[in-house]
Amino acid sequence: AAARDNVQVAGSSTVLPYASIVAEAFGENFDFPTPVVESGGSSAGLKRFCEGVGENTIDVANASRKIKDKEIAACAEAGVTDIIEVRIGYDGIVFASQINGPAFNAFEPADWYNALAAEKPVDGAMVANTAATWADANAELPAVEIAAFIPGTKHGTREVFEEKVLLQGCEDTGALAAILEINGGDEKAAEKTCMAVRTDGKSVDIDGDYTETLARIDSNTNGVGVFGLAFYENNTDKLKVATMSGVAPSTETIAAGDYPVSRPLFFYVKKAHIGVIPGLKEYAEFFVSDEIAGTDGPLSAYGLVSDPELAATQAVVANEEAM
Amino acid sequence: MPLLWLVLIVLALAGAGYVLGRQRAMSSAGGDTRHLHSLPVYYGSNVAIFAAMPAFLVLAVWLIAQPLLVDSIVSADIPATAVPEGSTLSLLMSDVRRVADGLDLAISQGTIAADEAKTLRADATDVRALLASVGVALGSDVNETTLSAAQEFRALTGTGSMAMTVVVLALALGGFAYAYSRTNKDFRARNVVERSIRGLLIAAASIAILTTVGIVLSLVFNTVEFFRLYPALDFFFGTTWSPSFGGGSELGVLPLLWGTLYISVIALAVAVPIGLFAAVYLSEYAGAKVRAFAKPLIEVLAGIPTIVYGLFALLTVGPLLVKFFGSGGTFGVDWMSGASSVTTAGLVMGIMLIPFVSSLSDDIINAVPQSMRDGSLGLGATKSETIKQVVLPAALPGIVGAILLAASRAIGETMIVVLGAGAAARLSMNPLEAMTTVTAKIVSQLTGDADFASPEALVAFALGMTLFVMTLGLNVLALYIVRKYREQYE
Amino acid sequence: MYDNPNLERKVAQAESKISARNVQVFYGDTHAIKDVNVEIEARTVTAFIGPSGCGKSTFLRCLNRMNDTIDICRVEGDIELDGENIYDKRVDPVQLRAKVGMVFQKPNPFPKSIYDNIAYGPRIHGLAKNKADLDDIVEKALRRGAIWNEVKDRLHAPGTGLSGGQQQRLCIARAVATEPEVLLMDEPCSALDPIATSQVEELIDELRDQYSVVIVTHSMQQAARVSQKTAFFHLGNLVEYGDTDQIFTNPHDPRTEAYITGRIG
Amino acid sequence: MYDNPNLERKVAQAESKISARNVQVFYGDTHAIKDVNVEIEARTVTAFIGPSGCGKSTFLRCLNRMNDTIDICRVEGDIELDGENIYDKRVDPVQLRAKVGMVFQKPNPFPKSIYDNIAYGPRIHGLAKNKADLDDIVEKALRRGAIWNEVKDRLHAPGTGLSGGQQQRLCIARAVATEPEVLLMDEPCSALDPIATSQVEELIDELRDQYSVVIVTHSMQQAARVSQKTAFFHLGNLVEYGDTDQIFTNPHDPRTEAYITGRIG
Amino acid sequence: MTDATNNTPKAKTSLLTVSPRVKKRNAQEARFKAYGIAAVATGLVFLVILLSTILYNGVGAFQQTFITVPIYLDEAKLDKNGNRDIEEIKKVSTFGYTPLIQDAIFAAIEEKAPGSEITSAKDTKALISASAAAQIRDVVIANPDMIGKSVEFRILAASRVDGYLKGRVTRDSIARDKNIDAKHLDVVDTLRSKGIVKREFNMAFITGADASESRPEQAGIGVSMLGSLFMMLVVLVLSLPIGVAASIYLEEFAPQNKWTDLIEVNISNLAAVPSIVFGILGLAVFIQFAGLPQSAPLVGGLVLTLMTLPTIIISTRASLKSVPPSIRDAALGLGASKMQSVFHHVLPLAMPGILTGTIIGLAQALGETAPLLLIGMVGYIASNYPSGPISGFMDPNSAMPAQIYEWAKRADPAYYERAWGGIIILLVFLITMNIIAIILRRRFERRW
Ligand SMILES: Nc1ncnc2c1ncn2[C@@H]1O[C@H](COP(=O)(O)OP(=O)(O)OP(=O)(O)O)[C@@H](O)[C@H]1O
Ligand SMILES: Nc1ncnc2c1ncn2[C@@H]1O[C@H](COP(=O)(O)OP(=O)(O)OP(=O)(O)O)[C@@H](O)[C@H]1O
Ligand SMILES: [Mg+2]
Ligand SMILES: [Mg+2]
Ligand SMILES: O=P([O-])([O-])[O-]
Repeated sequence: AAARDNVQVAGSSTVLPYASIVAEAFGENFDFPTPVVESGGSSAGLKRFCEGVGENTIDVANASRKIKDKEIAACAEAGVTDIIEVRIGYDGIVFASQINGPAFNAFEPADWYNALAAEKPVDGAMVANTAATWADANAELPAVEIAAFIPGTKHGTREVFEEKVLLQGCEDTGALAAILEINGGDEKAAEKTCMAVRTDGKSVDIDGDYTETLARIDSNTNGVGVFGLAFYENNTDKLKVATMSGVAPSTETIAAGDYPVSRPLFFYVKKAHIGVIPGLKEYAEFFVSDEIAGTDGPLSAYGLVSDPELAATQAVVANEEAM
Repeated sequence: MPLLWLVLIVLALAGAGYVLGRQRAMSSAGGDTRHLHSLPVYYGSNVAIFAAMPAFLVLAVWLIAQPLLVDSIVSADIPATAVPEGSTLSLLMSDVRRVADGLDLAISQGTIAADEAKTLRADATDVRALLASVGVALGSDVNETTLSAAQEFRALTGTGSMAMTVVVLALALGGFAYAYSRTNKDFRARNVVERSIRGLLIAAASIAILTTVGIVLSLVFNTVEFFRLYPALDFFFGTTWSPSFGGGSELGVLPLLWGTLYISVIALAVAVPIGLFAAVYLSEYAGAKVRAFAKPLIEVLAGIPTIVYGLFALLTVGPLLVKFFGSGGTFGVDWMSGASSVTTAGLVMGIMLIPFVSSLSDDIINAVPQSMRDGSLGLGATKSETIKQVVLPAALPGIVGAILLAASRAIGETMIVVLGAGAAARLSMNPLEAMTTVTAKIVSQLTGDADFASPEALVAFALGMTLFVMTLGLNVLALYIVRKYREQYE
Repeated sequence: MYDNPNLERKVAQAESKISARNVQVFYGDTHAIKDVNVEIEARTVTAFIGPSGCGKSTFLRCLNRMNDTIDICRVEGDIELDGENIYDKRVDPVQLRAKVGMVFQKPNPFPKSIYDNIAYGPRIHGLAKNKADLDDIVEKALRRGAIWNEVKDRLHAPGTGLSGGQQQRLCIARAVATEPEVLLMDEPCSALDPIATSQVEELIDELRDQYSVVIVTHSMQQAARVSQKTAFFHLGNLVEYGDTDQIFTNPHDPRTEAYITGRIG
Repeated sequence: MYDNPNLERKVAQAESKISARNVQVFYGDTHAIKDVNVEIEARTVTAFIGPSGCGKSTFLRCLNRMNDTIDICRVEGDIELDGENIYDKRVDPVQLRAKVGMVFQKPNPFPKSIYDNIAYGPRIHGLAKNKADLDDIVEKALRRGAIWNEVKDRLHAPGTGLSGGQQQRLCIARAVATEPEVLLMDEPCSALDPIATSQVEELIDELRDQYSVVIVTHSMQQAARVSQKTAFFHLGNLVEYGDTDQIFTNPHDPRTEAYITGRIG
Repeated sequence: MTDATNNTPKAKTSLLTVSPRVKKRNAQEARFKAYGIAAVATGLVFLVILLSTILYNGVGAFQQTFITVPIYLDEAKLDKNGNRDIEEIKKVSTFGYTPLIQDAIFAAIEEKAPGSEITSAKDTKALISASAAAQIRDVVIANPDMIGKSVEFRILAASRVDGYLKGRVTRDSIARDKNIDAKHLDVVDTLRSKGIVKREFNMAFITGADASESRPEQAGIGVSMLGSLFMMLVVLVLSLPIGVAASIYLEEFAPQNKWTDLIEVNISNLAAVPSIVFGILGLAVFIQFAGLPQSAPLVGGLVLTLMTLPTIIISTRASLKSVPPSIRDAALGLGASKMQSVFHHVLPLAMPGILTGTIIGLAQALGETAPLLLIGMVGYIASNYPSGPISGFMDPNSAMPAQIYEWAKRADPAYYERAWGGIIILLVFLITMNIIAIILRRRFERRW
């Protein structure tokens, strides 16, 4: 069998755009072949990453979330023990509506909780959410029918949305406290109730990509959807973004920690492959170099929120520090 | 000897065997083919087969086995201490292979001499730079262990290839000689050749079986793992599907099965009548020109990428349906809230499936002998009566096959479902509500973000297995129905 | 030599059922039937004889427009049934074929049960009021097709599982079941044994009471036995047409004579 | 009545070509042939007669193992060709069928050109050295099949476009082209006109010089004309087997007599 | 036989007047035929709708906006030591080339569009594609002696500029776009009238490779077309013969028993297995077990072969079944072996159905993405052209549908247009494939 000479990357479709920009530049500037960056989702990527070491396994897994303990264990079982974790920056999650649609300019987590929760505590009992318009959730919002397009349960974004928006809103409105009262203080159950999304069609899960969300908002004037910051920035002509908790999303506000809804992006490198797969280390170093991942680099230009602690990350890569 | 040459030589032997075998047979029959048991081609083919088949079989096995063998010998010689911390022997071996390949390349490009490659030392030469100059990139500098292992690897591979060449050539010659010596006019060459062909046919048929075995095997371990984490009863009889990242998901398969069934039924309700009527029209009514034109055009529908259908559903059909059935729509009913619905996906999928039904049925209908039609027309039946009562029943098995194929495709479709029917699993009778299918969920759970060792991700395998078993049941049923109603003409 | 019992029977009257005038048939460029004129009488059995490939089947198929089903086939001239041109635009070939039934040269039972084969025609023409009625029609037809005894125990077995001769009789029974006014039979007995043949011939003779029967046959004896009129075709031409005994005893055309005397046995 | 010119001819010797002993044939549970014993002689024409459905075709198909192709069909007993059991495991049915050719009851030309229909057998058996040779074989076969004149101008037209009788003669020519030692013919003349019939009969007579011919026929006259031996089947039994003139003039079995005298014409 | 005489002859009816029952039946006939026409028309109408949607959305991808300017290849920046050492020149990354291009564009603006609001070289960034730097770097590395000279280059304009020329981007739509401003569009208008900015036919779309998310203007489908081609070669070469051979065995040779029933059911069941499951199988068998390379068209082809086999087998068996048994008898009766009768007579007669199955199976294989997801052919695989047939099969590559699927997901609307353009090419590919099969099929079609 001829030896593999290209770096093989797989994983998150959220990280894919950034990885593709890096891989392209890497191919142009190095003598190594352009790395292959597959999409397929964080889970599938990590699964293949943890399949074992050797040429017929991938070298790098992109992930839009941190690797889980169970996954690390599974990796170790297959002999993948030294894993270098590289955080490349943050993905901002924005709330946007049709450019010609009603005036959704400012959201609070509470609005979303009020609009999308499956059940709300009313007078000491849980009752099904009856909010029909956004104005029912918050009188300041337009009185149009609720049509929310949120990430489906396959997307990691959904987890972020549930925790940072719904749960937050639940707390902010005092519903969490009320629920705790009703269920007798079971915190876990209460949080779960807070994050349960209504299933009567007002909220639509999107298992596809942001392009699908965009298409749905395009054909529904009242639609409000959840997007990635980069996606929004490429489609400002069709979308109008709302502030969250009074902060407008941008790479700056997210990096500064002002904008509340974002999540870190990672890639994981199989240390055992460094030195064996040509160009692997160079690729990882190139990825986190200032030229690329810095605030003036192409990743930031495309919409990645640059990691304020990039220097530490560069050191991790340079020293091949495993987790 | 390079592989290509070896293959060419064996092929040449086979070619020569063909010619010589033929000649020998002919001369044993005194030049008159009538005295031969079989046609001369069979004698030729017989020798050719004996010369080539065993040789190629052994070659194939050898090519697979040799690297494994060489790998294990070389890696056995590598001291455990030479394997760096955190790495594994197998990775070290891939470096060894890369260096060995690089040395081969360097020799073939004339960068170093063959002898030099054998005596190269890591401390004396910068092997990494040397190999880089011939276009083989290495991840790190080459140490002595790797290099000597690579040299051993090359030596063993060289010996192995030599042996392989000898064995393969010997086999080819032996087979040639054996078959050639057996060639005479009474030798049943045709039977021998046909037996080989039959062997090939059986091998081809068993690929289908192997595929099934492979699919079951690749699903079953993860399915078992899933059921260890999630109770089977809840899976099979649960009526809620709501995976969540934090654990505590409800993964009931019923809403998904219901969605699958509902969408497939609607898709078939569109595709089967349209497809069958189109097939009947094209084969029974349309002139040759219309048929030659329309049939291939309709077949293009099967080749349009499903993403196009998905977008068509999402952007055109869905909003159109909402205009009719949505609140404030044409019919003044409020049955549909979003563009995604079972009907949206079903309709669009139905369009995609039209050619599956129409083209295959058309061929089958066309094969019903004209005398069947004559018989019916001669009794004063109209064309449509003839078609409905004589032609279609006679073509039934094939048509059922075509419909099954369409149904299979409907069950296996993802893109149209995701875009047209939505992602929410729901148990509802309303065909204008969004639902989803097993297949769509297999894809989404497999490509999602959940922890890959969690039930939320593993459920994809259980879903695949469930679907597999269920469609198996459906197919058994279909076979039974066809057997029962099958009408054989002639 | 032609011991024909029927000849003695009175032919009621020479009323014309079908009259063909200047009929030409082409298969693409092949001119298969050349300018044929013939009157087929009611309540008469007419035999078409002639060497293989002379156009008997082709002409027969014109009489109920079965040729319509062959793309390349073109028919010219007039064919009238009861004075009405069957090639008229207003004529529905379906209605025509219900009146002019046909039995084909190669037996072609439908891939259905024996019962359904027979019941097919009556069903589409609505001849049976109910199930019992239909059973009746089926039984009668099978009896007339001289096959009842052989199949009565397996009416629901497939028609294609019968022997060649049984299949042919089944097809005859099937044609008779729809009660046509004219019955066209293309070599109906060629696959039959003598006993079955005589049964079919009896049937033909019986049908003559009400219907016209046209039969293509290669057996001179059969033609002589069952028919009152005979038409002799040769290379697409109708060479001679007349009373059967005249044709066989005193042919006018030398070709007819040659054909008839060229026969053996 | 049986003016059989062949009877006078000397039958060279009674050398047995095929001998069948205790042959039983079952279609599933149906017992179609019951314990048949028969010797078919070399250089002889043997006729199988009997009512429709009595098992003539079935027995004929046993003789070259065409019944192998019917799944539900089971053959028991011994059938020997030149002293070798044809149901022996070592026997290659293909080789057997090349020696024992067959013409089927329903004409079944290949959907290929007329030429290719005939040339097929010679090609797969390697009977022609070259193209000219093959042309020769094709022409000779078509002539022997008494169809050469009709098709010589359209050898490359499809065989399925011929008339019924032409198709049957084509099939006969096709079988003859492979030069079998035994030729089985299942009602070869049922679709033929008298002239073609007499040509085929002549051919059969001619083939008898070298080959054995077994012919199934419904025509008593034909059986009497062409055959030297006749076998009468009834309900799956071989009722009587003997010299043709004996069977027709002096049948031993009452059933034979009933069948023969029940005939007409 | 007296019952016949009891039959009263039916009342005479004229042929010219159609009886009510026949009228009803004829109406039924007319309806039936109308349904047929309607069915065919429905199919064709949908085809037209889909094709026109595809064309409408996709033709734009075949044109691209280019900027033609002389660029001064500054020695001070590209070869500081001036010794033209290729290794040293290579050290200058594409980031080093960008300023040169921006300077050149700025110079052109100052010359051709004086007084524009663009006041710095950096501000021209919005106009040019990021691919330009790589394009020029490649040229310079190939011809180091160009350094120090001013050379005219035709470089790609940025996707927003291209969109502006195509009408996708308007002055309204860029109001909140941080990537481009109205002043840039003004300059584009001027440069366009001067012939520096031009919209031209874009061969690179048909021949090129994929590009990263930030450079839609550079992306082409050529390399993945080759990926598809190599994959389809594998599929065709394996699935047609294997499928036909398996069908022949099952239909003509295999004994009819429970075992063959099992195989039959099993094959139709395989047709219902979701394609992604074949991907799971392929990953396990071909990559992890057999050690074939990841992302290779060979593996893709093998997986798709397994996926198409059932389709081909089912249609082949159906058409083998419909060949009348008398044809087989005829051949066997002449002393042809079973094998000969099948290959000489049955197979040619079954050919139309086999080819139909092949057309549909290959169309499905050609358009399939899901199984490729798991064997690594979906994503950013901007490999170069395969250097030969072997590397065509073995080197990482994508496939057309995967490429289209990826493009359709990308954020920049320019990619959306390219996705539709890719679909046009996919269909051309498909139709070419079909035409060959259809011509073959028509040669075999015959009713008997
Ligand atoms: N479908 C057809 N296409 C072309 N030619 C045909 C077709 N059917 C018949 N013919 C030709 O027309 C002529 C007359 O054929 P027809 O079938 O009427 O003969 P026939 O008298 O019935 O013969 P037979 O007694 O053998 O059945 C023949 O030369 C035949 O080859
Ligand atoms: N394939 C079959 N399956 C079941 N039964 C069959 C099959 N072929 C023939 N038979 C039955 O076997 C018996 C003998 O049939 P066979 O075809 O041998 O009759 P035959 O003597 O040739 O009649 P004919 O003169 O009408 O051709 C008949 O009862 C027939 O129904
Ligand atoms: Mg005829
Ligand atoms: Mg028979
Ligand atoms: O593909 P994701 O893992 O980023 O959703």
